[in-house]
Amino acid sequence: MTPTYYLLLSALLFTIGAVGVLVRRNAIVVFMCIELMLNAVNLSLVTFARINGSLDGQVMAFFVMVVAAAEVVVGLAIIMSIFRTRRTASVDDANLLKY
Amino acid sequence: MTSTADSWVLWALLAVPLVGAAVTVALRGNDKTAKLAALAFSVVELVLAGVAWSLYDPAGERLQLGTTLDWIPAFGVHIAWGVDGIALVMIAVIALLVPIVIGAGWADRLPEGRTKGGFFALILLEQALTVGVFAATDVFLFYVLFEIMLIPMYFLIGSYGGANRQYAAVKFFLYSFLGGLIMLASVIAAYSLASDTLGQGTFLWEELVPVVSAAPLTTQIWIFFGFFIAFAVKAPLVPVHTWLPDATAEAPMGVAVLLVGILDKVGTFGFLRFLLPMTPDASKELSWLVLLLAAVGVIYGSLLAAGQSDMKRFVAYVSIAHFGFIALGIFAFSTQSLTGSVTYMVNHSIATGMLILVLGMVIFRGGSARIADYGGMAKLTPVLAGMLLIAGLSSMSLPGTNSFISEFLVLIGSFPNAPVHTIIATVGMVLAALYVLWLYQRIMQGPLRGDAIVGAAGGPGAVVAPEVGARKAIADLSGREKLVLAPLVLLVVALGIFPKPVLDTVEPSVAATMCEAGLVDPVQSDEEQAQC
Amino acid sequence: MLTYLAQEPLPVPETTAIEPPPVGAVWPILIILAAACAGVLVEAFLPKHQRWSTQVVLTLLAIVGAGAALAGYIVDAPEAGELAMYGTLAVDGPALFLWGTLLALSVGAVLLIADRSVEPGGAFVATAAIRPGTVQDRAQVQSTGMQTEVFPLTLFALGGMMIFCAANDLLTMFIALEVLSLPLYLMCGLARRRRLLSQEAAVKYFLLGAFASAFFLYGIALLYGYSGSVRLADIGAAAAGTDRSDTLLFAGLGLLVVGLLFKASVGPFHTWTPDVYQGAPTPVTAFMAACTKVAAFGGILRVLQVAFESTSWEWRGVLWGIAIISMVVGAVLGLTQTDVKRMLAYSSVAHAGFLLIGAIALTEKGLSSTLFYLLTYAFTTLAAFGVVSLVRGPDGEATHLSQWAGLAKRSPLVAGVFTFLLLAMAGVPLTSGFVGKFVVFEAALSDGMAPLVVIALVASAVAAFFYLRVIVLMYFSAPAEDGPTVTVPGAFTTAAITLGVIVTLLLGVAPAFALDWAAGGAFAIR
Amino acid sequence: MSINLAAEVAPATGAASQAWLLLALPALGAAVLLLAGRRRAQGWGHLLGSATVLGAFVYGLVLFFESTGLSPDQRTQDLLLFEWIPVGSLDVDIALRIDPLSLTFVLLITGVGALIHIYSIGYMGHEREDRSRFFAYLNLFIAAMLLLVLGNGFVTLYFGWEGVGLASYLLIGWYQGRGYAATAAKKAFLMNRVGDVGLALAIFLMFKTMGTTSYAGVFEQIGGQSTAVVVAIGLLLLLGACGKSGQFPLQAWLPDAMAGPTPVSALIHAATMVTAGVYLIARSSPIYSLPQAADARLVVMIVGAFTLLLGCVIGCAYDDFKKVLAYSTVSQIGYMMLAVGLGPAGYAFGILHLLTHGFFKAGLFLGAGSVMHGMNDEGDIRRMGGLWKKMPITFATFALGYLALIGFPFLSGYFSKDEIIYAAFGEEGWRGWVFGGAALLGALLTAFYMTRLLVLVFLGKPRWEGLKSEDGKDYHPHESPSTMTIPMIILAFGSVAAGGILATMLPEWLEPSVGAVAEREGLVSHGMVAVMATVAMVIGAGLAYLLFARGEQPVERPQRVSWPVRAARADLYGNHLNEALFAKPGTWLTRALVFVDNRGVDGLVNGIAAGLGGSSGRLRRTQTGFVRSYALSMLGGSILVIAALLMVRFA
Repeated sequence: MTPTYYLLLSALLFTIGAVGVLVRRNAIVVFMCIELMLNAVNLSLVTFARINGSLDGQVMAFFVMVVAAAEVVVGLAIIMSIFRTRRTASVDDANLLKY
Repeated sequence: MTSTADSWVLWALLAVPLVGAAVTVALRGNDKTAKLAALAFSVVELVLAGVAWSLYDPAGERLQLGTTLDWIPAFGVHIAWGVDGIALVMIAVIALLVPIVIGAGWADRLPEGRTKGGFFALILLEQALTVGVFAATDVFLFYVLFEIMLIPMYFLIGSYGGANRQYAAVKFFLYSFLGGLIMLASVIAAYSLASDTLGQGTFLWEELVPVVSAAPLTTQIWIFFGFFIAFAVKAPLVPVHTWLPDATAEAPMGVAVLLVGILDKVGTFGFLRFLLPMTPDASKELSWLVLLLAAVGVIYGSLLAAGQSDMKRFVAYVSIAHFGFIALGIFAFSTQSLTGSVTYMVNHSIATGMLILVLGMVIFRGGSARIADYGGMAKLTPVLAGMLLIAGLSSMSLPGTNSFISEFLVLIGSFPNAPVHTIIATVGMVLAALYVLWLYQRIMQGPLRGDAIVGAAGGPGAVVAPEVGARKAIADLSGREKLVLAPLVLLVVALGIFPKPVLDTVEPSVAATMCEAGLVDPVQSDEEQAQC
Repeated sequence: MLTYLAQEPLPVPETTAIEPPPVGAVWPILIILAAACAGVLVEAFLPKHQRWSTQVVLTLLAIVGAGAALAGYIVDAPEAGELAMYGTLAVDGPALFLWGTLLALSVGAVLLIADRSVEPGGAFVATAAIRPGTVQDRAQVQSTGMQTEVFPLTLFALGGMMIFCAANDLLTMFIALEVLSLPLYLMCGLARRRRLLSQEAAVKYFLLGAFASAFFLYGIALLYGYSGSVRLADIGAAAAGTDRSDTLLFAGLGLLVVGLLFKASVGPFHTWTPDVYQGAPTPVTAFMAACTKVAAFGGILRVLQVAFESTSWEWRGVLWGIAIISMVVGAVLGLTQTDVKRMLAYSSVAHAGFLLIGAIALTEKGLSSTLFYLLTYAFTTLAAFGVVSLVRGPDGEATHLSQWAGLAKRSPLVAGVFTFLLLAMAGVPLTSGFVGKFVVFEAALSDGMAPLVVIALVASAVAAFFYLRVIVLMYFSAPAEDGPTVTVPGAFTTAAITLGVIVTLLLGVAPAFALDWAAGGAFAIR
Repeated sequence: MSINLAAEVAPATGAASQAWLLLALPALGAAVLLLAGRRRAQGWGHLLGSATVLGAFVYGLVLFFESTGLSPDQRTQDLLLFEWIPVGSLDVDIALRIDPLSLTFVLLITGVGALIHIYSIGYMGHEREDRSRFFAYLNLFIAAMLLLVLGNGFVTLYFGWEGVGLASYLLIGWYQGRGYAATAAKKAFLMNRVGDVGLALAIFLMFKTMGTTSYAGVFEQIGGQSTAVVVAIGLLLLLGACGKSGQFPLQAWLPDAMAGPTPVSALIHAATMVTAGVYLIARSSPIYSLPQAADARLVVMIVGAFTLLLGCVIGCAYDDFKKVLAYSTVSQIGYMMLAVGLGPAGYAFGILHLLTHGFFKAGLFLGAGSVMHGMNDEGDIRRMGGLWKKMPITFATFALGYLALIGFPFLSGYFSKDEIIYAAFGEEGWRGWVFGGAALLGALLTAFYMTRLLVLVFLGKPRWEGLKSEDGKDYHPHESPSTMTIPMIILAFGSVAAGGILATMLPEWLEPSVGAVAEREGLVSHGMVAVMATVAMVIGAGLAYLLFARGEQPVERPQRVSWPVRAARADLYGNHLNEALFAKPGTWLTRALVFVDNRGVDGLVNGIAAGLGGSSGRLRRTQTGFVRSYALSMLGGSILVIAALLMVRFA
């Protein structure tokens, strides 16, 4: 049971998150996918901490969580406001700005 | 931080037009006073130019009346002025042309909403900048002014020009700006060379020349091309000439004079000031290219001039042909040809300037720039016809006119080193006669015809007896117009009969340039072998 | 491929000895952040009508104070720079230069934000919660109130930026990145008019920003895995020589750089820029365009020079490509823009390309020239957006180019100023833009990047065309019938624009002092 | 011989030291008249114009007698006026060379010039308004012509050369209202320019090889040059001469030049300017006399011989009074060319014929002018006839000129022409026969067409009665005023006596300039030539008389005529040739280039701009406004970056 698999898993999660961002329309879901990417990173951070035998990685993971939380606050606020305006959370509807 | 006792002249030459521009623009509310102010300042400038000429000592140092101040020490950039004979005569030409241009533009019809004050202010500003370009002895400073001087010209064309002026102005600006940017690369490269070899970088022309000219050939060739493209666009040489016809066709006549008579000369001046001394080996290596472009330019420009149906475009192509001669002379590497080219720069400004102004007067009367709209005008305006003929004869460099001296020098000086190109260019003499006389015939000779003439007599198709109709509508030159043209006529003849003053001012600088470029005359008399 | 990781753990790198933080160095940041918190409290406790004045005073005081502190520190700052906050911040020459630049810029930005004369009540929505298009919305457009949270948000963002370009390890950098980004996301959505656009800009900026920061973070993780530390210096040391596979290193580098380039709106990671610049309230756009660019490139410079200098051979080519893409995209796409703000956005993309050229010339010249370019460009663009905010139609700003036709006749001064700024962006001599381009290209050329320089020159010639187009419109075209009115700006906006113009002119005519300052010192590598 | 020619130059002394007056007088006159403007100068313009030339003539006489007082090797004097174009090793001065040759020309130019000025007072009487300008141009011409012959270097010669070209341009195009006049003027100037290119290139070549362009310098060093250089210079000079003197292949402009007023034709296109080519070659005798230059001389002879026949043939076919005379001029100059082409044997006689021709041809033209003056400017000789009793003086003077021209024994032409024919026969081998024969045949033809002219104009029935001129007036032939007749009479005397007087004196007078006459044992003796020439003259004249004097002459030009006549009427297709070779291709080339410049060169520039704009417009579309596509582009970008980085590292 080498830590390698954790890394691969986190890479996989990250990819899933990224793809999710590309394929999903609902702003909330897109945002969740981004959260998923962050957490995938957390996983690899912890794994590397294990590999390097230092605690930094784990500490960083905590930082990331905090940041993610902050992002949620801001993000949801924004998405909320646009949802109230447009009655939809689809990111594809918001394309007045283009070309 | 050095300066010579007489350096004040150059400062004055730079300051006067600037102040003039400010004053004129301040007075633009009242056309009359604004015009007078502009004229007054330009005349003062002319006087100053005379003073500068008298203070300049042809036998003296390479660069005179100089000042050098630090500007950006971090990069060895200076505010450095100074003139050699070549720059001096060009500055003199500027100082001469501007009052004439102002006089000629006195009664121009400007687009609505534009004031004479603004117009003349821009012209004065342009004058200050061009004087600066010719006087700058710091490459960085030169580049700065080289680019800046586009801006007033851009507005002169764009704001006061003809129907298609926006296109012309933008085309003019982009052409020159791109050329300038490419030159910037070379300027930087030269600077880097200097900072590598000298330890700390400098832009002072006198310090750069030895460094760059010592560089290996390939380096020189790169630097050469950077400068060359910029100057070739400015000059303009075929095939990067197409901005000139548009710009000239759209610009007001006075502006066209400045454009063809002064701005374009910066290009050929650059050949002499930068290419030959800085990149002598590359210049020799690539002279075949320039000579080719020059010879082609002469024939190409002449044939196209003959083919034009619009007077202003006609002038543009005439100039293109003439710039072919100038480039030929510069890259034929002999004292005669180089001196010829420099005097050509002066004489072309005078001759073509006069040609443009006279055609402007024709257009002012007929209200059309199409040659086909005119015919048989000489009957109505003999003096105008005479002026056109004089300008034309000078443009075809007939002996006795100023241009002959320069063209003769260019050709006779080029023949030993570049016989084939010279022969081609000499054929250009015939073409020159063709396009000038044909233009004269179409406008002035033959029976009265053409909308502009007949129309003036009462609508197109109206039958005119020359004595009635048109003569009322189309008057001969006014006193002001005669006054404007008089000095030009005088110079055309005087410099054709007795060019010695100009030649003596120019030749030492040319000789110095040849020394810097390590060139020797193909045809030498014994006493001059000693030099450099 | 990662099986080597099965080897027994590496020895733990001994943690840095705890030394008391030399606070003097970081006073500016502390002041800014403290003021930001104070601002939040003001929002909480002061009645609505007092908030605006208080906030403005507080914010400006904070910035000025921070500036004073900075100046006080600079006079006897150690030549090589020093580490602060337990080594998380490297207060060295570049950092100080960037701080100074950021503070000076933010003064201008805050003035623009605070202005209430151009748009009655300011450019910001009275109450963000109101739905666009409703009665209340039309009411709030007329009202004179504004969401004064903008000021603390600005300060937070500013603080984040200052930390960002001084961060000595990647974690700090990441936190700073978020601290500067999150407020901006919000501020984008606060426009008083055209709220739909504004909100859309906010959403786009937020989603893409978060997306980018995820990449950034993953990059950090990989680099941590590679070097066992997130300290730039340690990464640099590790990259210089270690037995770990370089896959981690370069994958990490790539992701990290992508995150940074996104913030700096370098093509092809620029896609958000035009939309957000157009949608956001113009003062915020000015703030973003000026300050974010500075901070982001500060970070890029530090990361590349401190952590990855030893591997420059590998990544340089890639960044060459990116720089070219950015310049070309910016220049070419700018040609056909019909909206002033979008056009300026593309111009900023092109400029990002030029900046990148300086950034990848890993020499003192490269560093100092890039810093100088940042200074010049930031002030020019700040002023430019300031001018844009002055040209207004019946419904807010008239940003469509067709509305700018013949502006020179209606108000020659504004047209003149804008022309000057455009020429500066085009890099015409006697403007700061020229000197900036000059020093950057000079550095690049002397570092053997001649082809890149030539491409850059051609690109700037192309870019010159669309600046010229605007000038042609303003001067040579007949004024549009329902042309916009140019509001006479109040003291604030006037001050901001004047600041930008003066700096642009000053750095164009007498750049010596700024150049010396930019060449003040290299990054502290510890 | 050619070498020591240069050595004999002495600085000018005495009256010669003021020789600049010769130029100054007419030049000043021209300037004053031009500046005064037509209104102010109306009253006195013509007087001033004539006075300056008379003055110059008088001064010329003074110089002449002074110089005859000097010993022959003192007669070549140089007078430096000022440095003109001093640059490096090139040093061109405005300086005069006063020597027998130039003095001869000075007298011819100012003398004939003065007469024609006076003549013009009457001739231009009916356009008083512009008369002063006319005299200004004439003065300008005199000044330029004097500079041409007096200059002491090839560049000063070139100055005058183009100066006279300008004057001729102005005067041919005098009737600006008439389109054909303007065209003719332009044509004249252009074809001259073609010649000038040759002259210019010759000068360049001199500078390249010898580093100088002054007569003294060139003549001194030319001997040391390679054959190639000498021949090249010789041919280039010849090209110049052909242009100015209407020699083949550049003869086509001269007949058209008759569009100018008749005094102009007399002065410029008969007596003086067109002979400049002959002067040039005589002046360059040190070059052509060189053994290396034999080939060049041969070409000169060929051109001369061919042109003299060509002129005669065409002259036979024309019905335009002045054009017949014009082609006669062409052929007579052909004689002179042939003569100077003969080298030392011919220079002097070339000049001799030039002088005599100057007299009688000027006289003939003035006669023509007088006739046309009296005939409402009618030029068609078929509409004349029997005019001898209407204008007796004109008839008498014209007849004398006619006799002189056809070489009637013991009149001017007889001496000069026979000398040339004799010298031509003097060439050894086939050349003698060819050139001598050509010259003889020329004499015959000359007699033929001149007789035809005389008969049709003055003798026979008055065909003009009952006809109307173009402007619808009846013809009222009348004798011209005395200002016109007196010059004609003087010239008539000249055409009678000049040859006899000059034939004896001229050769040794010219010796310092062109060297001694090389006496050669010819194929035929001197007397023999005289006889043959006279016979030929008689045959030609008789033939013409038989053909034209007896029986009716149609007023309308008969169209159904044999091929040679048609060819001759078409100038032997000279103009068609120019058209086909230069005019047409030139026009096409120009059109093509205009197109290329607009569409090609400029099109490329605009094309690039358009291309950028288009690609920009297309690329814009990628900015779709969808967040997710932006995200995609970012993801793609980052993947590319990482892939690239790894590739660079591991590949």
